[in-house]
Amino acid sequence: MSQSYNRGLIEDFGRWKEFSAGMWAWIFHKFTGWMLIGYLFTHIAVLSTSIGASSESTAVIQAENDVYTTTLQGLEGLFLIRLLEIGLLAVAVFHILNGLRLLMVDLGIGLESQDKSFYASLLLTGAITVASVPTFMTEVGI
Amino acid sequence: MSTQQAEPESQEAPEDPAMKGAESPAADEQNGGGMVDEHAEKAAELEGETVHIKVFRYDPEVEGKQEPRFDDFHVPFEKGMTVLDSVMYARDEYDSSLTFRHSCRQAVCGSDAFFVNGKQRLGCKTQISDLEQPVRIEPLPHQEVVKDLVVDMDHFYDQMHTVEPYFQDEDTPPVDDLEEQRQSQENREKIKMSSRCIWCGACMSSCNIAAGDNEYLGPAAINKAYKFAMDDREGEEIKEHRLRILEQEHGVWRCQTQFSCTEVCPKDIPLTEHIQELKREAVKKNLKFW
Amino acid sequence: MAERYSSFTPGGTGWFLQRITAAFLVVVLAFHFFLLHFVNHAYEVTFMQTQVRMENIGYFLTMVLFLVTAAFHGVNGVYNALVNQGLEGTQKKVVLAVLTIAGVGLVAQGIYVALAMRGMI
Amino acid sequence: MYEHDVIVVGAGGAGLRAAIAANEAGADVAMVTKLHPVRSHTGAAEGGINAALQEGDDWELHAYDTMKGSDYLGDAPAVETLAQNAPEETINLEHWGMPFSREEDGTVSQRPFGGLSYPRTTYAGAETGHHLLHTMYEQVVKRGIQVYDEWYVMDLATTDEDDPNDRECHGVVAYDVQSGTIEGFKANNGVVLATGGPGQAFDHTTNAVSCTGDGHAMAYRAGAPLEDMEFIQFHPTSLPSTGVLISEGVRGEGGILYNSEGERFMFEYGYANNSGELASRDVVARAELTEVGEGRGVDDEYVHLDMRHLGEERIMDRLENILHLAEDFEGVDGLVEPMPVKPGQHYAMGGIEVDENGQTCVDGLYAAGECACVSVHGGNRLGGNALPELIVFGKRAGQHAAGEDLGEPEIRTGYGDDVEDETDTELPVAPGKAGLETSGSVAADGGVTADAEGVLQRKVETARERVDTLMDKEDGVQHAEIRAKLQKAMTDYVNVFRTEEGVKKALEIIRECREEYQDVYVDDPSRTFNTDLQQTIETRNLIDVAETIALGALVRDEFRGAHWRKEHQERKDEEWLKHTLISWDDGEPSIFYRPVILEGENKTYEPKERSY
Ligand SMILES: Cc1cc2nc3c(=O)[nH]c(=O)nc-3n(C[C@H](O)[C@H](O)[C@H](O)COP(=O)(O)OP(=O)(O)OC[C@H]3O[C@@H](n4cnc5c(N)ncnc54)[C@H](O)[C@@H]3O)c2cc1C
Ligand code: HEM
Ligand code: SF4
Ligand code: F3S
Ligand code: FES
Repeated sequence: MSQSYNRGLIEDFGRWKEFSAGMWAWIFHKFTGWMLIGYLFTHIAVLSTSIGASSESTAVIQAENDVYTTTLQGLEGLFLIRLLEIGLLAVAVFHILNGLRLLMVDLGIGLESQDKSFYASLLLTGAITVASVPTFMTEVGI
Repeated sequence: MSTQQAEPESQEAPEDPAMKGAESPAADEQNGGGMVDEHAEKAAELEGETVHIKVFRYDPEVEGKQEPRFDDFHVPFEKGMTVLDSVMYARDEYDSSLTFRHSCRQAVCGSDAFFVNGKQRLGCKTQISDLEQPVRIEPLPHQEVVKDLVVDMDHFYDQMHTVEPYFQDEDTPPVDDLEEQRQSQENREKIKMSSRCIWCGACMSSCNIAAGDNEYLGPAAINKAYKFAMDDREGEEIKEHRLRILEQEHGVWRCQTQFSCTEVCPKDIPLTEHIQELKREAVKKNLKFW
Repeated sequence: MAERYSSFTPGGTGWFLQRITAAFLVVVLAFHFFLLHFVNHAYEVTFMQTQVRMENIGYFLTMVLFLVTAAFHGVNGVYNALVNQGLEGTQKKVVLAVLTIAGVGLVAQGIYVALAMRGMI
Repeated sequence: MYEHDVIVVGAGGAGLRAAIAANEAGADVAMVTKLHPVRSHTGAAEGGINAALQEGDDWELHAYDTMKGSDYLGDAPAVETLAQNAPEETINLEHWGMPFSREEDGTVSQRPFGGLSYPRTTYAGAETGHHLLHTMYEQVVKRGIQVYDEWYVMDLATTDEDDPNDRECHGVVAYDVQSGTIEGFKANNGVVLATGGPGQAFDHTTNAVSCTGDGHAMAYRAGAPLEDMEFIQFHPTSLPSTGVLISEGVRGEGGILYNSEGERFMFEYGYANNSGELASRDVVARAELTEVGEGRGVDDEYVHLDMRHLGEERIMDRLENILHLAEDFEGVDGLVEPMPVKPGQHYAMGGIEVDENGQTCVDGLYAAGECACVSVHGGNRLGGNALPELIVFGKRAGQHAAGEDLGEPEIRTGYGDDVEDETDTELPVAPGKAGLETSGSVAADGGVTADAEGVLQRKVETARERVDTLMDKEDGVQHAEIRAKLQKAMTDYVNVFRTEEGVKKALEIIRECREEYQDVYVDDPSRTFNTDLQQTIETRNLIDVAETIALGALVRDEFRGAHWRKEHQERKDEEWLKHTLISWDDGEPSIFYRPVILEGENKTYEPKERSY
């Protein structure tokens, strides 16, 4: 066959400016999904401290001095962790909302407004995240 | 498929480097008055409205075009002018080596899907006045460029052929039978949109998944299969056979509902909807066996 | 034509389970978030409270199921995504194995943790 | 070199049907086409396929309507074959899965069409041609028929005996557009030309850019005469900038034509006091051009077709696609402004002379579809009669080329004892070849007629030389210039209105184009996808074809069907119940006539006044 020209990378992310709603939704969903599974692993790791805690004495536990409680509260005391938590919430909310959107799409419901529902997911995610800031930020020092 | 850069040695290189297509576009300014050049541009603007188009150029054999570049043309505007009209004008008046496929000029042959201002569009169906200038015209992304705006369509055709794109019915009546098969109006309505595909390849080019997975059937081929699978004139068994083709690894499941195919389809075919419906059909069929 | 596909995967099982688990997760995840961030604040969580919650067999089972589905959904999601990106042959098998092990490990560890919380270990 | 039993050139409706038929007859078929099959212009047909399917209708009525529509210039054996076979062929398409529109009871729908005594136009939405084309291409894929797409056929490999009736066609010479390689395609049994219409001879046409009459020109130069070329159908409502067709449906629903003064000219100036806008295509087209000619055209070019008064609801319901067409191709919103329209070349009734089996006078050379003239349309084609022609005669040509016995044809072809020579028309310039044209004649090379392979080989070499010459030439004239000049001349002088003076003027300009073509060169130096080269070759074909149209228009001094002559305002049956034939004669076109066959199977069609 005759020669032809392959335009390589500009084909893909080089064209991000031209992506449409559905593509962004796909990218975000992927990103958030990976974040969530990553978090799940860390989450279980952190919770694993309860294995140690369960062998500690009742008194220690009641005094809230067990390794589980101290680890959790220690982490919660960190501003960075609180920030990350907000991020996690945003990620989770978006993944849930867009996940619902995808479930609708799978069922063939409201396909005409798939772009609108993507924007709605984004906005709602933003709103919920902002609204949750006070809750997440109570009792933490900077 | 060759992906390597063009090698000039294959065919005799042009002897005269001064031919229009290979040279810097400004050279043509005197005889066409259209190419990019500040003076020419201003003059043209005075004369009347012109449209500024930037066209992707590449030719494996021509010096100066082996590395892709964009050429600027200023085309006199006329009411009703389409993107295809503008490149035809540029070709006929300024540079006869400007190459692109086109034929019907009425959105039925599917030859002239280009990447215009960042979107896959049919040249003949896009009014140039609707676009922001300069209008950037490129070959379809995710397909290899043969020359200028011409891309290699073989892969697209292969995918179309993979879904057994022909009517199959074991009990098709004999040829001399003068009786047609019956089909309800509803059923004909159901497959109506899917039957409008003109094989332009815009959808396939717009799909990121198809770009990443060369074996993915792609929206057009899946839609083609939809047309048959949903046609009641084909028997249940054949429908199952079709679903088996579609539910292969590189079939419907590959679709990540990005919707760009649906957005660019010049025939307004609800491609994503069709793909999703087939996914559900396939799941239903598989659930039956559980 | 159809023969060009070498590996026949029973179509759509992965896809379908991803949706089913997602539908389940919406409910449980919302519940989980609500309970541990809004009703009880995360910074106030103590082992004792956790123990108390876990003592409730319904809650315990829900959490285990939550873990299993989430792990499956997450791992399966990652696998599907990689396959969609054109993962093939041995690579694909290796990834599947690694992900399965990770997933099973996660669930096993999780259940172990849950049992510990319930004071059963 | 490639070798097959049957080579089909062109993959529109006619070509696809021929290939399927030849394949079913057991031949090894290949299609060679300059466009991928689904890009063929058959896809543009909207209206439908005429076939007498319903109870109460029958093929004889269809034949009668067709004969009347042809203004008694159709050959009865062909017309009757069309009418008899159309039902079976149409149903056959349905069996292949073509998505026809349906009635309540699930049977295929049919609608009324101009000139038909019964609603027998079988349709699939407003895109019948698209479905027909795709359905047949699907069958080609199913049968695994070899398709060489984007191969441009340049020439036929025909032997060169003096008498075309003795010649034989052994294949074609084609070049691969993508790579530029030129190759021979040997046909052991036959070559079927199905290259479509020559609409690009005019500058305003509903035809595709690819409709350049290549088949006409190749067959013509190989010795097969072109028949009735003067009969060109013009459609009164096409969009001015692109030629996109605005269906007759708009006027059918009540759309009105206005001139620049806002007058409803069809009535105002008495072009058609009874039917107004709904008068027949040729009448309306002439009225529009008269308006423009007398200074009442909009922008001196077109008239307005207004449907706004029908109301949005009715328009959306019945004419929605028209809104899209006007918007997409002309940038006009039919709901708020009138649509500009003007007559556009639409269809060529004439073509390569063939018999009912699709065969030309050259042995092994067949033609089918719009490029052929079996003569079913005569002086005027009825809407919906072209598509059945494709499938009925496409199939026959394919079968015959594959060696099936279809019986002796009743229609005769080529120069013979039943023709009458043209003797009295004076030509302004000598038509035919200009300058040092390679006639491709063996005698000229001093050789002898060789075997099939030899003939093919020689033709391949001639083609390669020709391309090299065009490519090597450094400067001169470009095809676009010549083509534009030719198209303009045809539209100015051989359009809807034809005067003796005008047509002669056209012949002179065509002559000039020929001379200029001697100096043509291809600017694009690349062998890869060189459309410049392809169009340069096409332009040559257009010149030959345009010339036959003008010659036919000049000699036929009567008004019949679509052919209108200012000086001759009536149909002259005593003199003109005959076909115009023009043959190339090695570069010196000669004109002769063959009588029309009006005797059908059971009856003779008596010419009557054509009124509806
Ligand atoms: C807008 C429009 C609407 C119409 N509506 C109707 C209708 O409703 N009903 C009806 O009956 N008729 C209709 N017609 C007429 C009818 O559609 C055409 O006459 C018919 O489709 C022609 O088909 P074809 O197979 O002869 O040629 P085409 O479909 O034009 O195919 C020509 C083929 O030849 C190939 N080819 C040409 N030159 C070469 C070459 N040099 N080398 C290799 N290949 C070559 C091309 O690639 C193409 O595949 C309409 C026509 C138009 C333009
Ligand atoms: C709460 C409700 C949730 C919903 C509705 C949901 C929905 C979905 C859906 C529909 C998909 C499939 C996307 C596709 O195939 O196109 C998906 C993918 C995914 N989900 Fe979830 N999900 C949820 C929770 C989670 C959780 C808790 C995790 C983490 C453990 C997670 C991790 C993932 C991952 C990793 C993917 C794959 C992403 C990719 O395509 O790369 N999801 N989700
Ligand atoms: S589905 Fe639409 S975009 Fe895709 S090839 Fe067909 S017509 Fe073109
Ligand atoms: S763009 Fe691609 S991902 Fe699916 S919805 Fe269309 S095929
Ligand atoms: S030229 Fe045919 S689709 Fe645009």
